[in-house]
Amino acid sequence: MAKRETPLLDQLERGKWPSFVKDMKEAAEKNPMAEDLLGQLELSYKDKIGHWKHGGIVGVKGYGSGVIGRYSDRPDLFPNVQAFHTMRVNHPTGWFYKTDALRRLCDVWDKHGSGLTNMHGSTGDAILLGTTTDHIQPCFDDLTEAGYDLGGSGSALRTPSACVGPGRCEWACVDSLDICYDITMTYQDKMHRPMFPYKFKIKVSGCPNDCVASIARADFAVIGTWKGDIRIDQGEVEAYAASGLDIQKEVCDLCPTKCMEWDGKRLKIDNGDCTRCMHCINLMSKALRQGGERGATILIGGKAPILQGALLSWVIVPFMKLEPPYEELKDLILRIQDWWDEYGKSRERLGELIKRLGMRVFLRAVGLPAVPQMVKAPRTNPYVFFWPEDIKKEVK
Amino acid sequence: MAKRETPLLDQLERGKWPSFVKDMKEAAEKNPMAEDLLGQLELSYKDKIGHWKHGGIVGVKGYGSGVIGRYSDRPDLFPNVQAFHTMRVNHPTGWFYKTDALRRLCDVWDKHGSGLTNMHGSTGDAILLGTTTDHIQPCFDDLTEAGYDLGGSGSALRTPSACVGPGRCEWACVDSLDICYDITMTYQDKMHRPMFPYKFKIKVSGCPNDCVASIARADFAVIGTWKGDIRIDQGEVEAYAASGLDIQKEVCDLCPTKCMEWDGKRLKIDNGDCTRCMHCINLMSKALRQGGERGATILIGGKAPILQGALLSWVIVPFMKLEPPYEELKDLILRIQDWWDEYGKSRERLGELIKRLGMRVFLRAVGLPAVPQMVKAPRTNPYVFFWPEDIKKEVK
Amino acid sequence: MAKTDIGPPDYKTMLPPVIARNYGKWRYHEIPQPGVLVHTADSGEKLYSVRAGSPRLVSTDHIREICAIAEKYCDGYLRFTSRHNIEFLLADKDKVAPLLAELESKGYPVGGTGHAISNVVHTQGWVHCHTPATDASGPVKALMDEIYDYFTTMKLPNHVRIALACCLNMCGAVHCSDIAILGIHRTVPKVDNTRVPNVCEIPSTVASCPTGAIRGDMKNKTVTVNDEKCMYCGNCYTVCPAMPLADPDNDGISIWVGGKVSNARSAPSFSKLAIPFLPNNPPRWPEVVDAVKNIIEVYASHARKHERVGEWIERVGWERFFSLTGIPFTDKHIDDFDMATESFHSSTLFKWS
Amino acid sequence: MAKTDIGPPDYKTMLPPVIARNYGKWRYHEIPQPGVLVHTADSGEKLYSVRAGSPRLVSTDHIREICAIAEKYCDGYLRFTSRHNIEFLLADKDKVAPLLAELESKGYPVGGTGHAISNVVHTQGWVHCHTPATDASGPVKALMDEIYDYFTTMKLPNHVRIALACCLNMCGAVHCSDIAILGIHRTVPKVDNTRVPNVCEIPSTVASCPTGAIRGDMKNKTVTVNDEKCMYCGNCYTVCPAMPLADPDNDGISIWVGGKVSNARSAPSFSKLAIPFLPNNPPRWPEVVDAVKNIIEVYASHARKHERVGEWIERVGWERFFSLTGIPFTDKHIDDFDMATESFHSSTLFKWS
Amino acid sequence: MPIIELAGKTYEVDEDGFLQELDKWSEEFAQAYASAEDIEGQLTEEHWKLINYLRNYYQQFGIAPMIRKICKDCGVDMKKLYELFPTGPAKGACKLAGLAKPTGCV
Amino acid sequence: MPIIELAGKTYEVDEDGFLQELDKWSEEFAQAYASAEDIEGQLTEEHWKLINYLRNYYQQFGIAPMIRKICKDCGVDMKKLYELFPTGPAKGACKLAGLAKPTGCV
Ligand code: SRM
Ligand code: SRM
Ligand code: SRM
Ligand code: SRM
Ligand code: SF4
Ligand code: SF4
Ligand code: SF4
Ligand code: SF4
Ligand code: SF4
Ligand code: SF4
Ligand code: SF4
Ligand code: SF4
Repeated sequence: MAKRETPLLDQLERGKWPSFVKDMKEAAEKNPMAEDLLGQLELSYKDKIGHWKHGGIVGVKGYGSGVIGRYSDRPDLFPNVQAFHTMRVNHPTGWFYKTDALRRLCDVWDKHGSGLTNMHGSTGDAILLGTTTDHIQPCFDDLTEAGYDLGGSGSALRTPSACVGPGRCEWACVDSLDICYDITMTYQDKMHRPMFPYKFKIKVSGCPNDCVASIARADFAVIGTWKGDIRIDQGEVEAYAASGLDIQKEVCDLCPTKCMEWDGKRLKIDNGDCTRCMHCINLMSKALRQGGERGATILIGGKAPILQGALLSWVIVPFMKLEPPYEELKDLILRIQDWWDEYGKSRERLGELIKRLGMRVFLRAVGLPAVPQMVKAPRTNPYVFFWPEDIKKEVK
Repeated sequence: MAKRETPLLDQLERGKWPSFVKDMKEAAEKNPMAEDLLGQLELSYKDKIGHWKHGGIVGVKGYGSGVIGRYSDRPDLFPNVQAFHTMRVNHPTGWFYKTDALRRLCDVWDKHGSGLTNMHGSTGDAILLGTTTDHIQPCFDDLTEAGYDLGGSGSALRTPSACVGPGRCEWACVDSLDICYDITMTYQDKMHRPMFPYKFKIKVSGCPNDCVASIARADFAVIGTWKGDIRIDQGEVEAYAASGLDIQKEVCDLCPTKCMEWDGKRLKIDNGDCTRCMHCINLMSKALRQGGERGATILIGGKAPILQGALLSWVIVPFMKLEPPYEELKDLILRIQDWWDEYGKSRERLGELIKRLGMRVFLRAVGLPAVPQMVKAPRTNPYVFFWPEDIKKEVK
Repeated sequence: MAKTDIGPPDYKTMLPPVIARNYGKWRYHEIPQPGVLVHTADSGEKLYSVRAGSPRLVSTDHIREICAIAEKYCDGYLRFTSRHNIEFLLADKDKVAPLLAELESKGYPVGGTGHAISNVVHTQGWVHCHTPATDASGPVKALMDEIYDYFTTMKLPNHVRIALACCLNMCGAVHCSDIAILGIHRTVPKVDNTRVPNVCEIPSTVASCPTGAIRGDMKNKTVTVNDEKCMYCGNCYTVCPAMPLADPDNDGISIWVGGKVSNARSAPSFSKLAIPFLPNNPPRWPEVVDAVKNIIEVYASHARKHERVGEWIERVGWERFFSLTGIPFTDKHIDDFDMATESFHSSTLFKWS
Repeated sequence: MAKTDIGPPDYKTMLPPVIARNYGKWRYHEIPQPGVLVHTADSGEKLYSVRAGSPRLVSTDHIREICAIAEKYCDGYLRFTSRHNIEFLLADKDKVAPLLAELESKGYPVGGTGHAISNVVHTQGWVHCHTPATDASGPVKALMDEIYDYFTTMKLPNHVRIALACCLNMCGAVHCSDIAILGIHRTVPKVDNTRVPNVCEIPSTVASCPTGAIRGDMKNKTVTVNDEKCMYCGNCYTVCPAMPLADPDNDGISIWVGGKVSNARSAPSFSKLAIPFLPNNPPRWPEVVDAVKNIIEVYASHARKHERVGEWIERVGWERFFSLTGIPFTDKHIDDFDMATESFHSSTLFKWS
Repeated sequence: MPIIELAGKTYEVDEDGFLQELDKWSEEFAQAYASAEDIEGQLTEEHWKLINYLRNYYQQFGIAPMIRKICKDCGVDMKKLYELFPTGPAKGACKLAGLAKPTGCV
Repeated sequence: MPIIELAGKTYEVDEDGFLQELDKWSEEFAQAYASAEDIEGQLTEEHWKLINYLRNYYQQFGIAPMIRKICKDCGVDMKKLYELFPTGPAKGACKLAGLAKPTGCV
């Protein structure tokens, strides 16, 4: 039984949605850190203000990242959360768990921390919420023993993540899980020992539905796509129609390129105009299959608003085949990171650097050709730079 | 017969389109300035470079604008265009002329200038191309005698212009000609005696077709529009259909809001969704008439790219009734110019100033309410300023 | 010394056998009922996924309970989704109904599939972060209680993705969500001149300000803030601890709408400002909950089938969005940052309401 | 001393009686043949407007010839259009045919109405300006000779508005034209350090540069240009005569497409870069003429009825525009100024070609 | 470049009569040059006030002030300005004050 | 704020052990503090090279250098860096060098 009075938080135990307060109280039963956390949170609810101090730099030996330091500004009231650091644990790709592995994680955390977690953080890590400075190294030692390692934080590669992809989804055009895992293993060093100008996020989605939100939340997004005609099983189309799907209205009329025709019996697609938006396929998964040549579109630059406004990642390679060992992909990542590392200012994300120096400089530096697929439309302003070789030297 | 050899320009006398070279030669027959202009232009064609010096400040007594000074950089070769200033003559609104008035203009120009003109300049003036410094004042005296006055130049109100509107067009929702003329007469002082941070252009179009390109080329654009339902003459619609217009495909399908329905007999419009784009009316001028309540949308800020990229004017008043003497309109113009004049930097157009200081500051200063019609969409970045009165003062 | 750089457990060791056998060979899927996905492989084998909601902030005991359920019905195989739901993975169809029954009895909401509202992606708030302008878990819980029904059914025009971030750093999917809840500060940071010299890098602090409101004061080794130019983003505080800006009286929440991530039909797009400010009213944030619910309901009753929130608004127009929801339009809705003029209406093509 | 501020002649004194009578009461119009507009008033009266092309740069004698024609057929009433064509205004239907005959015999092109190419809005060029990177009247004449037929017929999908400006100041409608021809410099200004101190305002010169390439050199009362940051816009030359940048070897023309001004169907929009550079090749600029003609013809054969150039391209996509026209896409097409990222493709929704 | 002679001294000016060596300016120059800008007789105190204002401003900021600023700071309105300098502030006043030829206003 | 005692002197530090009065830094401080950052025994020449580099850079530019710059300018690679300062450049090296606690890297 928790000893603290929490009249405000108690009100969040009511209601049908599972309550985090219930979880906090559960943990507080046996863990004094969790108990003080509950108390401090209640205070925040009363004061309408957070009670954590700024920042904190703590870590494990040999790593420069993976732990977020945190100290209470009311250690007088809540001594057990005076230090309350979180460990970011790299999740198994696709967030697949066998329960024994998951139980091992819980055991480590009950031993060293508050017993509270986020499953998962929004970058994808298993977040172990709150431990003391002393416990960080032993906790890490036990974690590796249990088969886990830390994820990224700071100016490092962040924990890459991927949609469930080929693990369960019929639309995966690339092996999102394997690519993500391969990259994670290849770049362990970049993840644990920050050396970039700022954070760098990689996410992999198997198709344009982008179930891991890579385009919005990754500096480097890999999104599966295809070439070749959408394969139509006309029988199944008719079956969908028979089952009540209004193919004209719900499918054809909503096709963004209006490249579909349905005469009540046969569906026709003008594949040259299709932009692979997935809509028709989403609606008729039994009847339509993506084209046969599979690969991915590579987009870069996505991020949240700080500093100059949010960016959505943009196309830099319309189509790349992706087969293990993914050399072309990893080569590109390296070239990009090298360039960014060389020219980026402190706390400047990749997208911001390209904005500052210009796509033309970036493309030349990493050796990618300019293609129309990179832009919604060509420039409207006439402020065009020419390369020295474009210019006639004066002969006179 | 022109005495100069102009082998390059001669090649532009060929072809079916009327040739400016023919006109230049015609003028050169009797006018030495025109002759030297021809010679200098031929030299430019040979050298691929202009031969005019930078700038020039000349003018008439009591005015600070209306004449563009120009000097040749080869007076040695072309002494008659050593000074070659143009006079910008304010055109009669709508570019309507009676020939006697036009002939008077020609006579003045033959007496004082090169005999060459632009009918008209792209701001709208009748451009009298090339005279000497000595002739400027006498030319002006003769012009006013003939009933003409100079237009704007420099950091002044520029010659306002208007589409033909009610003069000939069934779609004029406001009296573009009268508004333009009224403004021109009201603001003579602002046109002739520059006192703004930079140029200020006003253009008036009678309807959203915007035949005077106000939205792109005016700091202050008045574009006629309407409220109320589009009036349909179903009989005439059928007549259009009978005459071969594919109403479904050419009209309804191209309606941007898809608010039209045609069943082969009756046309229906959901006027609440109509954005008054004019497309259907353009195609069936006999059958469709705009709604009955007439007025204009006011948009501001349009300009060419220098300095920070081109701007299209944007909505600041969705609907304003416009009847003589146009007090509300003129009041708004004054409030806007005052604010711009107070805060604008040198060479900063109105649109650029608003960009720099923010629409919210502008709206408050000129006393306009914020309405959703002002934006394509609300902001995407979270960098919102609050007004002092929004904020709770600390009471503690 | 501990091993380092071992990386995460290999996901291949975590896959249920039915997945291992049919990896990359799925053929199609169906959603027989909310929260239940059935994926059929080329081989004809089927995988049943049962999705349950989670508060995300979970205790180890809660995780062990989940494990126990998974052991009972799924041979110990489960996963979490990219929106933090739990998915129980079953090969055996017969175990689906008993699993659902047990989940129901234990109070797990089952749903979040198809045209539903799935879990709210959210952040730390007062539970662990130093810059929040609001809490995260609290408003989410209060909201989900109220819109629970949209999680367990699939009756919306399309799915609605809701996210919450407790400050402008936007750790979450807030900038591209159908509906986003964003904590905001509204007062300028208070510079502690005695601490700045020892704990802050002046050049970094100056560079951190998006609007150039901060000037370095080299003489006193500190900085000054131009109040007029500050829009309380808090980025200076992120780099300089001596510039706190939390303010209980004026911190609160803004609501954003119409963003999306998928490429389905329309391109991914940013969320746009709907409501500039609502007060922090713990523990149940009634103003926020009501505002979000109102938007959902207006969307539910006006959008066409398959239209995401933003697609619906784009079709009917923002004028209509504001008139239908009754949300007042203010000068704060008009962009005045960087790319401002891009968002201005440069045409006469608008609706009266 | 002369009268001042008398303003322009009152347009009401210039209106033909049929207009004066039916002012503001027009009912509908028809275009019985290219170049002839018939407007019918509520009263039933009709106004015939016959539109003829003009080189715009006209001599007083040429104007007098136009006057003579107008006196012969139109009781001395005529007007010019916003695109510099001449419109003869007739009340008498019977005079239309003879007028057309006389215009034909005198070499006036009649047309520019409806789905045609009307006159090219253009500027001064080498005839009168100090900053041109090309001539104006010359390229226009060369082009119109070649596409003459599109002026006198109405066979395009919609009207095509072409404009030319001889430098980046864009005196004309270049930034919002279906097809725009724009003179560009390509080399950095050469600073004349001996003249700058006496003829230029240093602060204004520094402020004039969109990319911040200019620095004041207070000691020497002059400025320096960072070549790397200069994109030759010429704005510094506009404010500082001692920084000329015309360069016969490298000045030339760029081609832009897809802008529009009207609100018909789609919103007004800017022209976008199609061809970054073509050489100045007077007197007939063959490369420019060919390039524009190619774009017109690809448009003519691919666009749907009523689609403006930009509307067509938006529908089929820019990938398709480049593949159909055979124009190479380069890094110069990608915006790298101010709002650059707005134009980047932030979705997977593109076509392969 | 043309050379003009005023009160016994020669000055290099451009075609519009703007001084090309700004440091050659003197009060005599201004007075002697006034008639060319349609100012009859001696420059008055009011003229000098404006000329001095322009020179000071230019020396301090390196640019000519905007018209509105001139009017405000010198307490004159536009009408007065054109009365004093009939050819206008840009052409007349700046020329006599020995400022670089304005380019902001064409 | 905690106070720590090192080699007979007291220092105010924050919870992470970062010096709160930067001008109190001394070589003795660094040496005495090294063991807390998992450095055994005496600081070597290599340690000092890095510490001095960091201090100089901070004094000159007011910020800590980016890691890549440290490596380049000091001729060390990441491996070496972590060998010298096992708790990493941000936590270990900056702390011993008496820089303000880095915020760029969380
Ligand atoms: C834990 C987590 C939120 C959560 O509850 O899930 C989180 C928490 C913090 N984020 Fe974040 N971010 C988290 C995912 C994100 C995401 C989402 C994503 O990765 O998909 C974003 C938006 C995407 C992006 O990176 O742009 C995100 C954008 C930021 C930013 C803004 C960065 C920018 O360039 O705009 C900051 C500010 C900074 O870096 O200083 C930030 C900073 C922070 C800090 C470290 C606070 C700070 O200013 O130092 C927070 C620590 C909280 C704490 O005390 O535990 N966090 N942060 C997420 C990481 C968990 C994990 O590892 O799985
Ligand atoms: C004559 C004319 C071109 C023509 O052949 O038609 C013209 C000619 C000049 N324009 Fe213009 N502009 C002319 C209409 C325009 C337009 C179109 C319009 O008004 O509809 C524009 C684009 C719209 C706009 O204002 O943004 C235009 C945008 C410019 C600019 C760029 C202004 C900007 O803010 O971006 C400059 C540069 C400047 O102001 O220093 C400029 C500057 C000039 C100057 C004065 C050159 C200079 O840098 O000092 C040119 C003098 C040429 C000469 O020697 O005769 N001119 N100028 C047009 C005026 C004729 C008339 O009065 O009817
Ligand atoms: C499990 C999960 C992937 C994972 O690795 O964890 C997933 C799984 C599926 N998604 Fe997703 N999506 C998942 C997050 C996402 C996200 C990311 C997000 O929400 O942050 C998106 C982008 C959201 C956005 O656009 O803002 C996403 C956009 C889609 C779409 C596009 C829908 C649209 O019209 O925009 C589809 C297609 C559809 O639903 O028809 C889709 C379809 C699917 C399918 C049907 C794919 C398949 O055949 O297996 C899966 C079941 C969907 C369902 O719940 O009805 N999935 N899906 C994620 C479940 C999250 C959750 O717990 O609710
Ligand atoms: C005479 C003129 C107005 C004037 O005051 O001078 C005029 C007159 C008419 N315009 Fe226009 N427009 C005139 C310049 C414009 C401009 C401005 C420009 O080109 O710089 C525009 C905007 C161009 C743009 O969008 O880039 C313009 C966009 C329109 C439209 C919209 C067409 C569209 O689909 O985008 C219409 C409607 C139509 O043609 O059906 C229109 C329709 C008309 C009508 C039919 C209106 C009427 O009922 O009288 C007139 C005859 C059109 C014709 O030529 O077929 N007028 N019209 C201008 C003739 C210019 C010329 O010599 O060619
Ligand atoms: S992104 Fe595509 S492949 Fe991946 S889970 Fe979503 S729908 Fe399937
Ligand atoms: S994938 Fe999208 S664009 Fe392609 S046919 Fe289907 S709905 Fe149309
Ligand atoms: S803008 Fe409208 S009213 Fe004016 S001429 Fe064009 S179509 Fe007629
Ligand atoms: S004016 Fe435009 S939007 Fe309105 S009904 Fe006609 S075509 Fe549709
Ligand atoms: S959104 Fe802001 S307050 Fe919330 S966790 Fe992220 S950084 Fe912290
Ligand atoms: S809160 Fe943001 S806007 Fe205000 S001073 Fe700090 S960084 Fe600048
Ligand atoms: S576009 Fe440039 S060169 Fe041409 S007239 Fe205008 S300012 Fe002169
Ligand atoms: S030409 Fe343009 S970009 Fe180059 S220095 Fe001059 S103003 Fe700057």
